Amino acid sequence: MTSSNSTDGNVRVGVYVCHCGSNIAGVVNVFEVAKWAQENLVEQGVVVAKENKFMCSSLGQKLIEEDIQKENLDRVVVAACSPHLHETTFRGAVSRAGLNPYLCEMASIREQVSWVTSDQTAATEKAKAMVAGAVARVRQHVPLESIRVPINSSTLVVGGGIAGIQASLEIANSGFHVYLLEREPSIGGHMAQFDKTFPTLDCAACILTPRMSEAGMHSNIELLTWSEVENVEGYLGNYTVTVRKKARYVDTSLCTGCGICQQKCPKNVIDDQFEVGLGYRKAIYTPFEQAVPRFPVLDKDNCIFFEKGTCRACEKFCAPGAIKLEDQDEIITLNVGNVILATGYDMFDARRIPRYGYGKLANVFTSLEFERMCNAAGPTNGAIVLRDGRTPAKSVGIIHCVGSRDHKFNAYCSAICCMQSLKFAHLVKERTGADVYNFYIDMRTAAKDYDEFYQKVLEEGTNLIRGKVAEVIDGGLFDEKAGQLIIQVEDTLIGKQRRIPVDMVILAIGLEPKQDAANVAHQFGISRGANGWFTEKHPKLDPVATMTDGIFIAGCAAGPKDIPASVSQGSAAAARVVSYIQQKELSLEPVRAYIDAEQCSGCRICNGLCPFHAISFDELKMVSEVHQALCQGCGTCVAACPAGAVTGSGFTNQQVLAQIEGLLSVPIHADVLQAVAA
Amino acid sequence: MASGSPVPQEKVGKASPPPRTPPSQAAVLEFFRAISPGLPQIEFCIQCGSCGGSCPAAALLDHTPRRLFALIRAGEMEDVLQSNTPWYCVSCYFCMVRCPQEIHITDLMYGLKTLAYQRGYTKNNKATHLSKVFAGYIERYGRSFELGIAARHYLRHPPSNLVGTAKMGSAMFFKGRLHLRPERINGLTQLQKILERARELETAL
Amino acid sequence: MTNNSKPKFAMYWAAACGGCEIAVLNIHEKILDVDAHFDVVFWPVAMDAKYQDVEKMQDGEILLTLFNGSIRNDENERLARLLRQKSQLLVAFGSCAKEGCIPGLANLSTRAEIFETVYSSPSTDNPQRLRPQSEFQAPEGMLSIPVFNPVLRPLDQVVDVDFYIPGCPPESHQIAAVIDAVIAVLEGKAQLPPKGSILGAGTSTVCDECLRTRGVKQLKGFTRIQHMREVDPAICLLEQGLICNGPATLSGCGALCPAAGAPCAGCYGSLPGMLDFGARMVSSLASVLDEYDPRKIDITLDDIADPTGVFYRFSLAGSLLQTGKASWSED
Amino acid sequence: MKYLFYPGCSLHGTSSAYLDSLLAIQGKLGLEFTEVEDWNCCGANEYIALHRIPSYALIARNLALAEQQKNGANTLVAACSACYVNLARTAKYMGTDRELNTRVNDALAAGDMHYTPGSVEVRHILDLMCNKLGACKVKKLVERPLAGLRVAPYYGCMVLRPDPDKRWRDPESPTALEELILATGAELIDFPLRTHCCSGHMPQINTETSLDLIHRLVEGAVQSGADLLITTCPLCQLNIDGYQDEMNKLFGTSHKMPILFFTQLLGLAFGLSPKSVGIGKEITSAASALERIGVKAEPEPAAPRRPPRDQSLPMPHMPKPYGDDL
Amino acid sequence: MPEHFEPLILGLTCNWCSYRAADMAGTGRMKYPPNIRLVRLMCSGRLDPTFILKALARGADGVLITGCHPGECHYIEQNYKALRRVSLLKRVLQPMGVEPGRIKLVWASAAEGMRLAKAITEFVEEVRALGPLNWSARTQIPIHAGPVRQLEELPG
Repeated sequence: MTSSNSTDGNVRVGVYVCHCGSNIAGVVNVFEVAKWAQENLVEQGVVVAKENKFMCSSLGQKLIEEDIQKENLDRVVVAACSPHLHETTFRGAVSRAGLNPYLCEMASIREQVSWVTSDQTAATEKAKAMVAGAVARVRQHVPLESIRVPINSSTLVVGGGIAGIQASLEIANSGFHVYLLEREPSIGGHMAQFDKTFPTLDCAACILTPRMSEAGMHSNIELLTWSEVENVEGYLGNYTVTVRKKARYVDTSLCTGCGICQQKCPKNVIDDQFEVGLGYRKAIYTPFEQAVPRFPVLDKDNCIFFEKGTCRACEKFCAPGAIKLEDQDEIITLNVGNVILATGYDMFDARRIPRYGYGKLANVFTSLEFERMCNAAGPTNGAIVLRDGRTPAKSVGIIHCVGSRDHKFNAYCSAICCMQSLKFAHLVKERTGADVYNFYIDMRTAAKDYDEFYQKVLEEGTNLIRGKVAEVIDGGLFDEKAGQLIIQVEDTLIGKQRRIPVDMVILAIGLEPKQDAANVAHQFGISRGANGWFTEKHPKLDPVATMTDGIFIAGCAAGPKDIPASVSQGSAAAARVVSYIQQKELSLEPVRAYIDAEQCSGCRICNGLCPFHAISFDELKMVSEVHQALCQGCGTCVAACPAGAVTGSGFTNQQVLAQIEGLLSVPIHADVLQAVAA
Repeated sequence: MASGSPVPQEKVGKASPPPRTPPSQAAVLEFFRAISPGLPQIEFCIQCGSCGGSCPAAALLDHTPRRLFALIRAGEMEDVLQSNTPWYCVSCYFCMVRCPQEIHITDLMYGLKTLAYQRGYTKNNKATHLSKVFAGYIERYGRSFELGIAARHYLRHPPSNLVGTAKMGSAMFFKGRLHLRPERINGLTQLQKILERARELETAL
Repeated sequence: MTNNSKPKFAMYWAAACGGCEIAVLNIHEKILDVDAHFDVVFWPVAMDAKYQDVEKMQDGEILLTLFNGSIRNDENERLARLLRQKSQLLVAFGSCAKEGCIPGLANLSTRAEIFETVYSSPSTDNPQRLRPQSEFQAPEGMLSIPVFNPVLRPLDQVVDVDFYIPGCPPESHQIAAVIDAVIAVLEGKAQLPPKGSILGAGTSTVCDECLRTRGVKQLKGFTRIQHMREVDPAICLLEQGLICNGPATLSGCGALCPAAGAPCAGCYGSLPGMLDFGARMVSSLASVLDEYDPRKIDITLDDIADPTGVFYRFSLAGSLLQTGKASWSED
Repeated sequence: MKYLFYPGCSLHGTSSAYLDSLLAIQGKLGLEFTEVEDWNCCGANEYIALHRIPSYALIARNLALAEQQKNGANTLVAACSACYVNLARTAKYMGTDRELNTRVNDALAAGDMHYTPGSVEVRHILDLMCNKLGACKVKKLVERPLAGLRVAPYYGCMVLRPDPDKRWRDPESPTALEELILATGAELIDFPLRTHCCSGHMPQINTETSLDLIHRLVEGAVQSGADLLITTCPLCQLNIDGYQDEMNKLFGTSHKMPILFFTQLLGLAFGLSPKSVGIGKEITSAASALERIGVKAEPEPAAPRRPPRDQSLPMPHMPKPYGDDL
Repeated sequence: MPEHFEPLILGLTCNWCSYRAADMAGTGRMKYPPNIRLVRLMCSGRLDPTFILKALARGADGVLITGCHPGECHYIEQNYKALRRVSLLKRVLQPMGVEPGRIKLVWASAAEGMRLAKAITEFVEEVRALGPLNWSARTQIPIHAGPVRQLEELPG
């Protein structure tokens, strides 16, 4: 019993081998490969085999189109780069010539052969094998038609940071409805906490708050603050999202946002959220003056009334009687066509690096704490002082890469810390004239006007020491430098260990994925990379889309970014969504699974396997069925079906098995490789 | 300076070095895999200086560890083997646990010591002498012998404060913390056989 | 046997237990239809016949040959070739001929090992450790016995096969159905199915005919029937932790075993187009195993006794790899 | 529980107090140590400085002996930090580096010995007490709470680093000795330098540098208000104990900071006599410090309420490192 | 066994991670032995043991299966199915004489081109150490191999 019997023997295949300039031709003998295919794959149905300098060029594509006409080919194989780069290109060419685009197959002889193989002969042999595999596979291809689904025109944006706000405004301005969901009482995100923004040094609040209020008042934007996503169902164009609106204990329809309740509330609470533990707030509060919406929330855990049952100060003084102490969480359901996740980031917990003394040494601060300290509206009204709240710092050490670029914590570069640290250096200089030491591994100032800013900071006489700080020690222990902190570091540019006394240390802590990113990813059915950030559909060519149709990502949710980058991603995601909405109806990749009811025995083995709940069981017919729009095409059910009743179009058993046979049909030449080894 | 490694002190003032292509990195790495167990990861050094910053003996070093690695990769083995750095390593392992690239720095220091020693770069080097004396007792008795080691070592390299050291020694002795003669293990010949065979199996360095 | 115009029928028994022959006889009076429509020319079990008679026939003189049993020795092989040559339609009849069946499991051992077990086990009195020799010079002359091939082969690995009838043995009602179908063709009432088709079976798997209720599968672990206090008569055996090959096994038997409370052994083999029965079961069972920690997965899988035997009981010789140690050199 | 025990040269010599105290308390802790017969020196950091394969072979001989003699006890316990690291590193590398394993075993074969990687588990006595027994068990055994004694933990290096078998949550902020100190009822001194280096064999190579390092530690301990230090490492003890006079001379100080082995402290807490746990063998006498035992410590002053005009900023909230039952 | 043996390896990759890792290895010009030939699947969950058996039967000496790291699967958790299938398949194949070492499962994310290249290099060496599997030849051995004494000439 053999497998390759699905299509008739007389298919006509055209093989096209790309030089990619010298990228492929430099290592693989493309002429030999083409010739070999022409001669040896005849019984496989190969009628033409050609090589060309650049297959992806218009000329290369033309070549294919003409051959399809002339030689009336019904299958095409392009041996070139990775399909992830040019599959669409060549499918386009094929369909322009009137063939079904899915009758084209690529062999990645650049990424998988020429670029990774040193020996030419070995590379050429492997290239032949891959062509043989592709030909064998394409013989089994069948025309596929994509599936069409309608698109609901409203959109859910999760996360009210600058990226989320930007995305919402873009979509709203193009006339479509947006739900902007935020976990905190106000939108604004981390940017609202910052003081100045590099490199232009304009104050964060001044540029952010107008956007916030615009979003707050926009007729197409519905704000859902103090809310969290409970559950997500559906697929591109038709998502159903369940949202929990947490009890605010304030009736937003009555509240005027006058703030009297906050004045009168007797309970002082350390503000771990907005003031990152450096300042105080009341039990009923808006996180900051310009909060949007301006309605406060009541923090149940700290409220005297919820502790003791008495107080009600807020209630007494609230003129419109907006305080609603019996308020309850509310569950609402949204129907949206697309989702943009702009869920942002968490800051690295500096306590994980005890040798830097954060939490033990009073005058070690984190960058976010320092942002608040510098902020005129912050706990010190912008004064740069030691933990005691009055003594100004005379010398400040700023440590870069805290928790970043370190395999024990986060191996990646947090991208913003260099500029942020330089900004701090400038602010300290500007406001206190204190000595500033920046300890860096590499100075990364690669964006418009960033290096100019670096120059400026150099000019101000900041001490830049190239070296990763080893430890921060309390000078009082020895060295008679009581109260001072000693930064021990190797100054790698002079190759000596230095021990530098300072009054204040700022740790430029890195960015990390939200601690609940895993849940979010699971809820929305998207994946995360090794470091926990959401994965883009393509890191370069499709940075705001995800692998799941209709779910987009923007800002730091996909990795560390500065404000300009986050904003442009917000806009980009919005643009993608709007283009979907305007198409009203969308076609999905036809790589889907379907079940042959005749063969299905209803054993229900596949039923539990689908993470997208695309497989259902028909109790009457006693067979399982796949919901085409829900199916994402992973093929797990195909592989798992004991009866072989499930077919995964685009990756059928026949296709894969044929490709395996083809790949292995070209033997490996020991002598060739022996030569390589020698 | 193409390699980015600083010009070693003794070269200062001389004419600029003749053009020399650095050695194949692969070969260098292979070599260090050979002299250090596991994967030493030396190729991952980003020259951040966590090692030099953490080193308790930093003040004495002519090259900090990361600089040694740069020299190695630049093919300046002469400077590396003459360097005192490995010999001042007291195996505190701070550099190793703090290295953001998880390079086995301390292990590499051992490797460099053996290399320098076996290639005869360590004439009248205090640390080498101490190690040799120590090793001598192990090979002769199978155990170390503090009194003997101290005596022999100080004979060659008298301590800066002889009186103090002597006082401490006697105190130790009277508190029964120093034995007069070494302990010898029973399986001594066996141990010597093993060590002998091991020396044959030593990677040619 | 008088030479008449009726199409000729033959049946042969190669390496097999004989169950297939019994199954044919089990079709009761239908056997008369066979006689009515066919001239039975060669059927060692049922009638006296000589190999030479067959050799004398014209090529393709026999219309239909039901060949049961696998190719274990060179006699089986000779007859397979001979009957192929003389028959228009050669049918691999039963699991042995179709995919090796139980005898096929011998492919997991070398010939030497097999002989060791057969001729030198404690129960055998064979002090000189004699082994069968293909040829032996006796005073009376040269004696020869069939040579025991190193690897057992299903019929289609030796000769071209037209149709398959699965089962160990094929269910009698299915045999009857096939015979009716063939007769229909003879009478011009029907067309022959495409070459290589499987006859006498359903289109789905055993679960399709199994009456046990089943839910979404999430297997916690595996057990064996002899370790169970009781088997729930109504619920899917797989869900009770028993390894039932039903989900992957071609239907047609009427789910006899599961109905009787025994897990399906898989004698009907896999569906047309499925290359490897074992792979189907391995894939589906592993998929629904509710375990994520690699260590725990291993522990759970330890409970599957003789996985190879369980998943390839009938199909080893016909599987993708066909054989194991049998194909190795013996020393 | 039965354990194989590798004392190492120092416990037989310079730090016999460590051995005395360990043997004295093993019974109470329900540990039974059997010394590996005919063990040889691990070579400290000296042998490996000269030879590579031989030094691993040297160490591996002990592992091989342990494998032979283990009967039931699968764990080889070392008390000396250096010995521990050497044994653990070798065991680990022989497991992971096939090349090394073959060579070392080849060498062992010359003495008719063999070591199978993974056949014995190497642990440090501190790791055993804290991560296997647990400080709570220790606490139950305390008969003479050391209330009022201000004890600073000093780990030194090798018990924590490189931590080949990942025994500790974080080699830079350990809590093991802390838990034990709390268990004995003594007052725990937060000693920021507790994982710093005692200068190892530096006294023999560059006395000034080593005295500088020792000075930092002693000075630091004094500044943090400790009566005495406890440690897990013979060399640390020797350096801080033995070289303190010289250190004082060089820096014109007059510190008398005693340093004991943590096992000695436990012994005292278990009500054993100072002599039986080797107290008195130290050169910088611990006598005066130990006089404090039994003296009631004055009650902790309650944390002052935040005065109205205090501008000071709250400190970051820190999680409690050890369990409440200590 | 020929004195110089070059293993032929089939690699089954996941479209979202390991296949992209292979792309990355290429873009980064990370060299690895040409002994491996990759097949793209949408997910390691698509891994049908049949593919592995087919490869072994058609002359592959080893099969490398690669997927996203646990918890990173683009389809949430399908890579665990691959993990289970592979571990069960290994058990089934051992009695047939296929060493478990010939089938290897490696996790490699789209960002881990280097890791994948390393894994391939290692696996090629591991299989080289195991020697040829040569199954295609085994299954084609003459049916009639003659009397017992002639068996030594069989391949494998």
